[in-house]
Amino acid sequence: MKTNRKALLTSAALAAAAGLGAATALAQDGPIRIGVLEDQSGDFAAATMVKVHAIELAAKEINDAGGIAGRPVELVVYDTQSDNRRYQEFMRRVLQQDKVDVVFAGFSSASREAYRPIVNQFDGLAFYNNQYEGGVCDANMIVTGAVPEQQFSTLIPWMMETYGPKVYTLAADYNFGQISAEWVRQIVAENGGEMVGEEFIPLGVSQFSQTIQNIQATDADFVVTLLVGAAQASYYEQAASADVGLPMASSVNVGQGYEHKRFTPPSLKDMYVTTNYIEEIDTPASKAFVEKFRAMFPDEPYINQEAANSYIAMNLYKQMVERAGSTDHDAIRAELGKGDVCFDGPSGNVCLDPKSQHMSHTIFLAKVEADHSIAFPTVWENIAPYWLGDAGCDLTKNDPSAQYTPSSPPPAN
Amino acid sequence: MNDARTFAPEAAPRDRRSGLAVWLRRLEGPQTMGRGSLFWLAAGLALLAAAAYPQFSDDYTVGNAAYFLVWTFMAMGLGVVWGYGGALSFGQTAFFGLAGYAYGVLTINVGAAYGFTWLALILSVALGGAFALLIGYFMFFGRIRGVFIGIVTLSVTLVLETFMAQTAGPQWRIGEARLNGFNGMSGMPPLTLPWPGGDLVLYPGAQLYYALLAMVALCYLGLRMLLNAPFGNVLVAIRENPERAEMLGYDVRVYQMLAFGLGGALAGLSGALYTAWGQYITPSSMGLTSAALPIVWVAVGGRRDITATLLGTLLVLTAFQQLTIYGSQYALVAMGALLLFTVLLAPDGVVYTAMERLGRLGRPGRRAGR
Amino acid sequence: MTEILRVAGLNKAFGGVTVARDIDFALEAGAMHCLIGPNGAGKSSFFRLLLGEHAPDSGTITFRGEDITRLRPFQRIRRGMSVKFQVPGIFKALSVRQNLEVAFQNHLHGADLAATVERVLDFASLGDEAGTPAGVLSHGQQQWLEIGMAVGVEPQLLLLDEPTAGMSPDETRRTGEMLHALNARGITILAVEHDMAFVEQIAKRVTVLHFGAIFAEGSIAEMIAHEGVQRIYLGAADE
Amino acid sequence: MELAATLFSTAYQFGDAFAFLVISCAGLAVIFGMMGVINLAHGEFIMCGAYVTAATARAGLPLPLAILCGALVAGLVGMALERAVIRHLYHRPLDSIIATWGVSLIATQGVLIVLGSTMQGVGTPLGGVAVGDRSYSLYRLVLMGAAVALLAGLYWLFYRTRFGVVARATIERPQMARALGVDTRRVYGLTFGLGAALAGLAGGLYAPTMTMVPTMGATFMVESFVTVVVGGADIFVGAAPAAAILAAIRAGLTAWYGQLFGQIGLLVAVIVVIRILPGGLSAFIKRARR
Repeated sequence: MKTNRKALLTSAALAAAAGLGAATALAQDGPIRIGVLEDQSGDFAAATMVKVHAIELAAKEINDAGGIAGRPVELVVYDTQSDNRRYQEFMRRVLQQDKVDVVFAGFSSASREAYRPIVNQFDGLAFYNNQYEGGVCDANMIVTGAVPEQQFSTLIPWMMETYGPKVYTLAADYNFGQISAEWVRQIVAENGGEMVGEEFIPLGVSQFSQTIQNIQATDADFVVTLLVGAAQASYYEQAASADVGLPMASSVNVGQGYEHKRFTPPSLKDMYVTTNYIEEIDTPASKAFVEKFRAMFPDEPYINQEAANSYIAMNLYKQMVERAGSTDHDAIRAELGKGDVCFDGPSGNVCLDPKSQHMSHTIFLAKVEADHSIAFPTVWENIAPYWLGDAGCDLTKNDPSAQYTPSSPPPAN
Repeated sequence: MNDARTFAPEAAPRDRRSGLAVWLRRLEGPQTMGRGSLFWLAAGLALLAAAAYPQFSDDYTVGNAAYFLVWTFMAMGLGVVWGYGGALSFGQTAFFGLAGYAYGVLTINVGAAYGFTWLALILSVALGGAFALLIGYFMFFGRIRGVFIGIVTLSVTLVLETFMAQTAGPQWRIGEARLNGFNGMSGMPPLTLPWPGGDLVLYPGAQLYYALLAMVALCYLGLRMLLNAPFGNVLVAIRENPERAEMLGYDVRVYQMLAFGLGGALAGLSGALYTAWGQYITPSSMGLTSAALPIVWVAVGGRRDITATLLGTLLVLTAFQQLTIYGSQYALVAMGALLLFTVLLAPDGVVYTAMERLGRLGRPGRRAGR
Repeated sequence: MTEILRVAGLNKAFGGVTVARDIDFALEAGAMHCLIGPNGAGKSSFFRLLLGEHAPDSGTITFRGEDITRLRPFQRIRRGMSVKFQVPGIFKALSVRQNLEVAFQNHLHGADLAATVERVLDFASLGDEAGTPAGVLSHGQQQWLEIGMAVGVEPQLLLLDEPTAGMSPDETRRTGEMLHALNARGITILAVEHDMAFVEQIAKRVTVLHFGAIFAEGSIAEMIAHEGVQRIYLGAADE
Repeated sequence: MELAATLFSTAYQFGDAFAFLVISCAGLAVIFGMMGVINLAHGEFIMCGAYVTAATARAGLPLPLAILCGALVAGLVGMALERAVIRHLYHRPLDSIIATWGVSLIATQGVLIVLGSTMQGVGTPLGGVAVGDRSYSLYRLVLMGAAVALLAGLYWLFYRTRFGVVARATIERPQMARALGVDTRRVYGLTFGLGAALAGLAGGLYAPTMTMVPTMGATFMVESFVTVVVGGADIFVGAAPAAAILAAIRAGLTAWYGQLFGQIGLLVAVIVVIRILPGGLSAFIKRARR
């Protein structure tokens, strides 16, 4: 079955090769075209508008400094409306019609999985700049967002040490939530803790009275909240008004949807989040980034980790193209394979991992105070996305184009 | 006692024409717009233009056109159920999704060799149709009618969506195929034609376009014949006055159930083709927004006529995509405005009204004697 | 003569309202029979019970020797009943010809169907209107069209609910002639009617319903002379 | 003591689900039950009420007044919509579904464009109260009270006031009402406005407990529709018992099997009820009463 599919892919690639190959050769002297597919309307717009702005900022900086290897950067932007179908339509459009050299695309994991077969079919190159559940082992994808091992291997032990070993997980009932919960479970067990509860919430649920009681019925020391979307975010307000009073740990809040800015204090009090960037980070690089950003987009509500990732991704791409001397994907991946593609940006120094094509991060522990200001109790430098490589994904050797999870890891060979 | 066969012909000449001729005659008829050589000339030219156009276009545009064709089956199916049968289904996506997943599960497990993808397509469509028959039986034999049909069907599709969204875990697998929850199932092969000298893989592009174009044309003509056949007449009679139809001796429930099953099978065809097209299917394709879209296409195009439904769907799909490309944030606002505009100013549908204005094509019910 | 329809001990109540009370009723094949009674006497409900639109609380309905009490409406139609409602039950969006085709295609096909449609068009004086959407016919024409739809498929028993409601005197007279023609061809007719002149024109026997029960039965002359019948009609007129 | 705490907990969960269903469905029930219009923009009226409530509350208005403000604005918007669109569609119920869906699209995306993707909410007032070893949100107890008050208020409005009697008469026999000198258009307009205002009230009441985004109305939709459908056309006879039954189903399933089954159970309940009682609970109850 697997080989069969590969054969199909090859024949398709051959069919597409004529058109694409000619295009890249011709385009050698024109601008470098970058496709941007992000949700500027619909459910996810709150967190993703800023990604487009970050890419625009990076493009402007690159062009002001003379472009990539002397060629200007040109953005081809489409609004995907938080709709998976639009990703399918527009990924095809940017690769086939606009003939872009690289695509920056996707917020939700579903949208990524929707466009990934198309990127594979046309042998394109896509950057996914989102924090996600991890596990994508695909040579056509470069992931700059943080993954669970980076966020949970830091967060959970610290929380257990600080507050106690009893953990209650509250997760969105879909891939991200379930896989993240799996990671939490595993790390809690490794550190001698105890799961006192685990509850999954369907997307779109906004009423949490029963859940709040379930949590209170246990003697949890802290709650891991892996809730996603505007509806589920209503949990914090409801939990606060019911005086749950337990500290919360999360990989997804604050850094992405800036809930601490949107909700009335103190509903997020004592929430701890591991993130690779938020605008409150108090380093000179971060401050400079925020200043540049606000100069170009004065009304930007919040500069989140996805914005930083997108900005970093643009610069990583520039670096790889300049080193490779070409926008050819194999040449770019050859540079990536050397393992020294790094960038010192707003969130500190980050490097791409050749095996998984994911990115290392400086992980900041952000604590939300009672007035919703942010403190950083600790910082972990240079945390690698180790799991895929350890589990057997090695994109320098072969390309399974699959997504793995701890409970369904790559087949051992 | 007298012979009660009052009006029945005593010795009418038997109809000697072959079945095929009867069916071909039904390409024209009271339930469908368009008749006469002029109409068929126009239709033939349109088909010819559609067939020739890949020669003058690029791969992307042709692939995109193929993508639009994928959806027309679901729209035509809803046209039959809603426009002709009078039952507004809000849940065609349930059958769309079910067939889409079925195609995925079947082809991932069996593969694409020996043209199996086509068998998988047929099986998926049959499954979509069977499920629709079941739901139809449940509704129509349960005397559910009016807006409640919309609510039941919407509930069905939302249940499926909610359930599928949480099947992310590895325990949710059918054979080789992981359902993969909200992120969706991928990795199924596209439609593959066995071909001397190597299988022909129908990726979006000219080949898939031609395959779909042929399917759309066949399906369109087939529906025209069916709608002008006694089945179609009865369906319209039921829409107009179900009580009277029952009093003419028709089992209204059976007709409605069959129409619903047909609509479900066509939605399933779209679903399986969509999955094959993008090698991907998600629960969100059964969600509220997705469920509403076919209604929009059919309403804006015109539900009372299968030609208007087909053309309208293609028109709306194109317009919405262009709006999204060039209208950025304002696309959804424009779509909403388009809907309002249609309902208030052209309640029969934009294409339907335009066709009616065009006049020359003739309209149902205007023939004087035969 | 044989009995075509027998109703025995029929009862039906909606909540507190009894619409049929112990109705025993029989109809000879070939009869032309009228049901009369003041508004709310249960005439329409009785029809709906006969047709199976309502299920009776108790009692049986026998049609051509078969117990049809539990059959659904379309099954009764297929056994030879036919009905024309008070409100024209035609398909307004369809042409006159299509209305007839829909009415008959359950039984007839091809040339048989076409020939029958032509005959019925002729019978109902609608030959010139074959292509017209039924919704634009005059009221009387709509009634005739519906009678045509009801009789084209060889019914044994034709139920008519106020066939002349809203008709002009001339239309009423022609309707009466139409019914006599049908009856002469062997169709048993049971009609609900208000217009006593029309009842006199068509009916041999009359049954009077009152408060869901059979109040009196006999020839039209007997009924007109019947004191009780006069009383309930006058009483009804006072309302 | 332990028993009392458990009982309270169960009652609280039931009451919470009941309040949510009643409050979120009232506006839809008035519009659907009395006018036969399926209003897919119901969620957007809720959103409108919530936004106005949050804005006025943060501008310094006391919360109860702010909530009334939200209801009022939603009601006015509803009356305007009725005049511009709905009025033309009374005889075409299926078309009104499509039109209101168009309105909903315009409203959701329009708010996103004009006001941005998110808006700061107002915190939940009143805090918590401890019963046994668990604590509960006082505000949610207030919501339960509001739900009961809402039902009582609607009953009073429709059965004890002139407007209510005229409205019920108009909706049952429009021609007759017109012949008696009732301005039926005005009655329809007011009834629709009332439905919209009730939706706005729902938004205002729940604004302090939820995230404020343009799509927030969508989270109310399924629950409101389910309740209205199960209840049937008569909101007083139907909606309240429907909300009670569904609240029991939802609270029970959620407590025993988790949120997923709570959600799916609700949808399955609808399908089953429609199948067994096509007219909803109200038709069933009315028939049984006779």
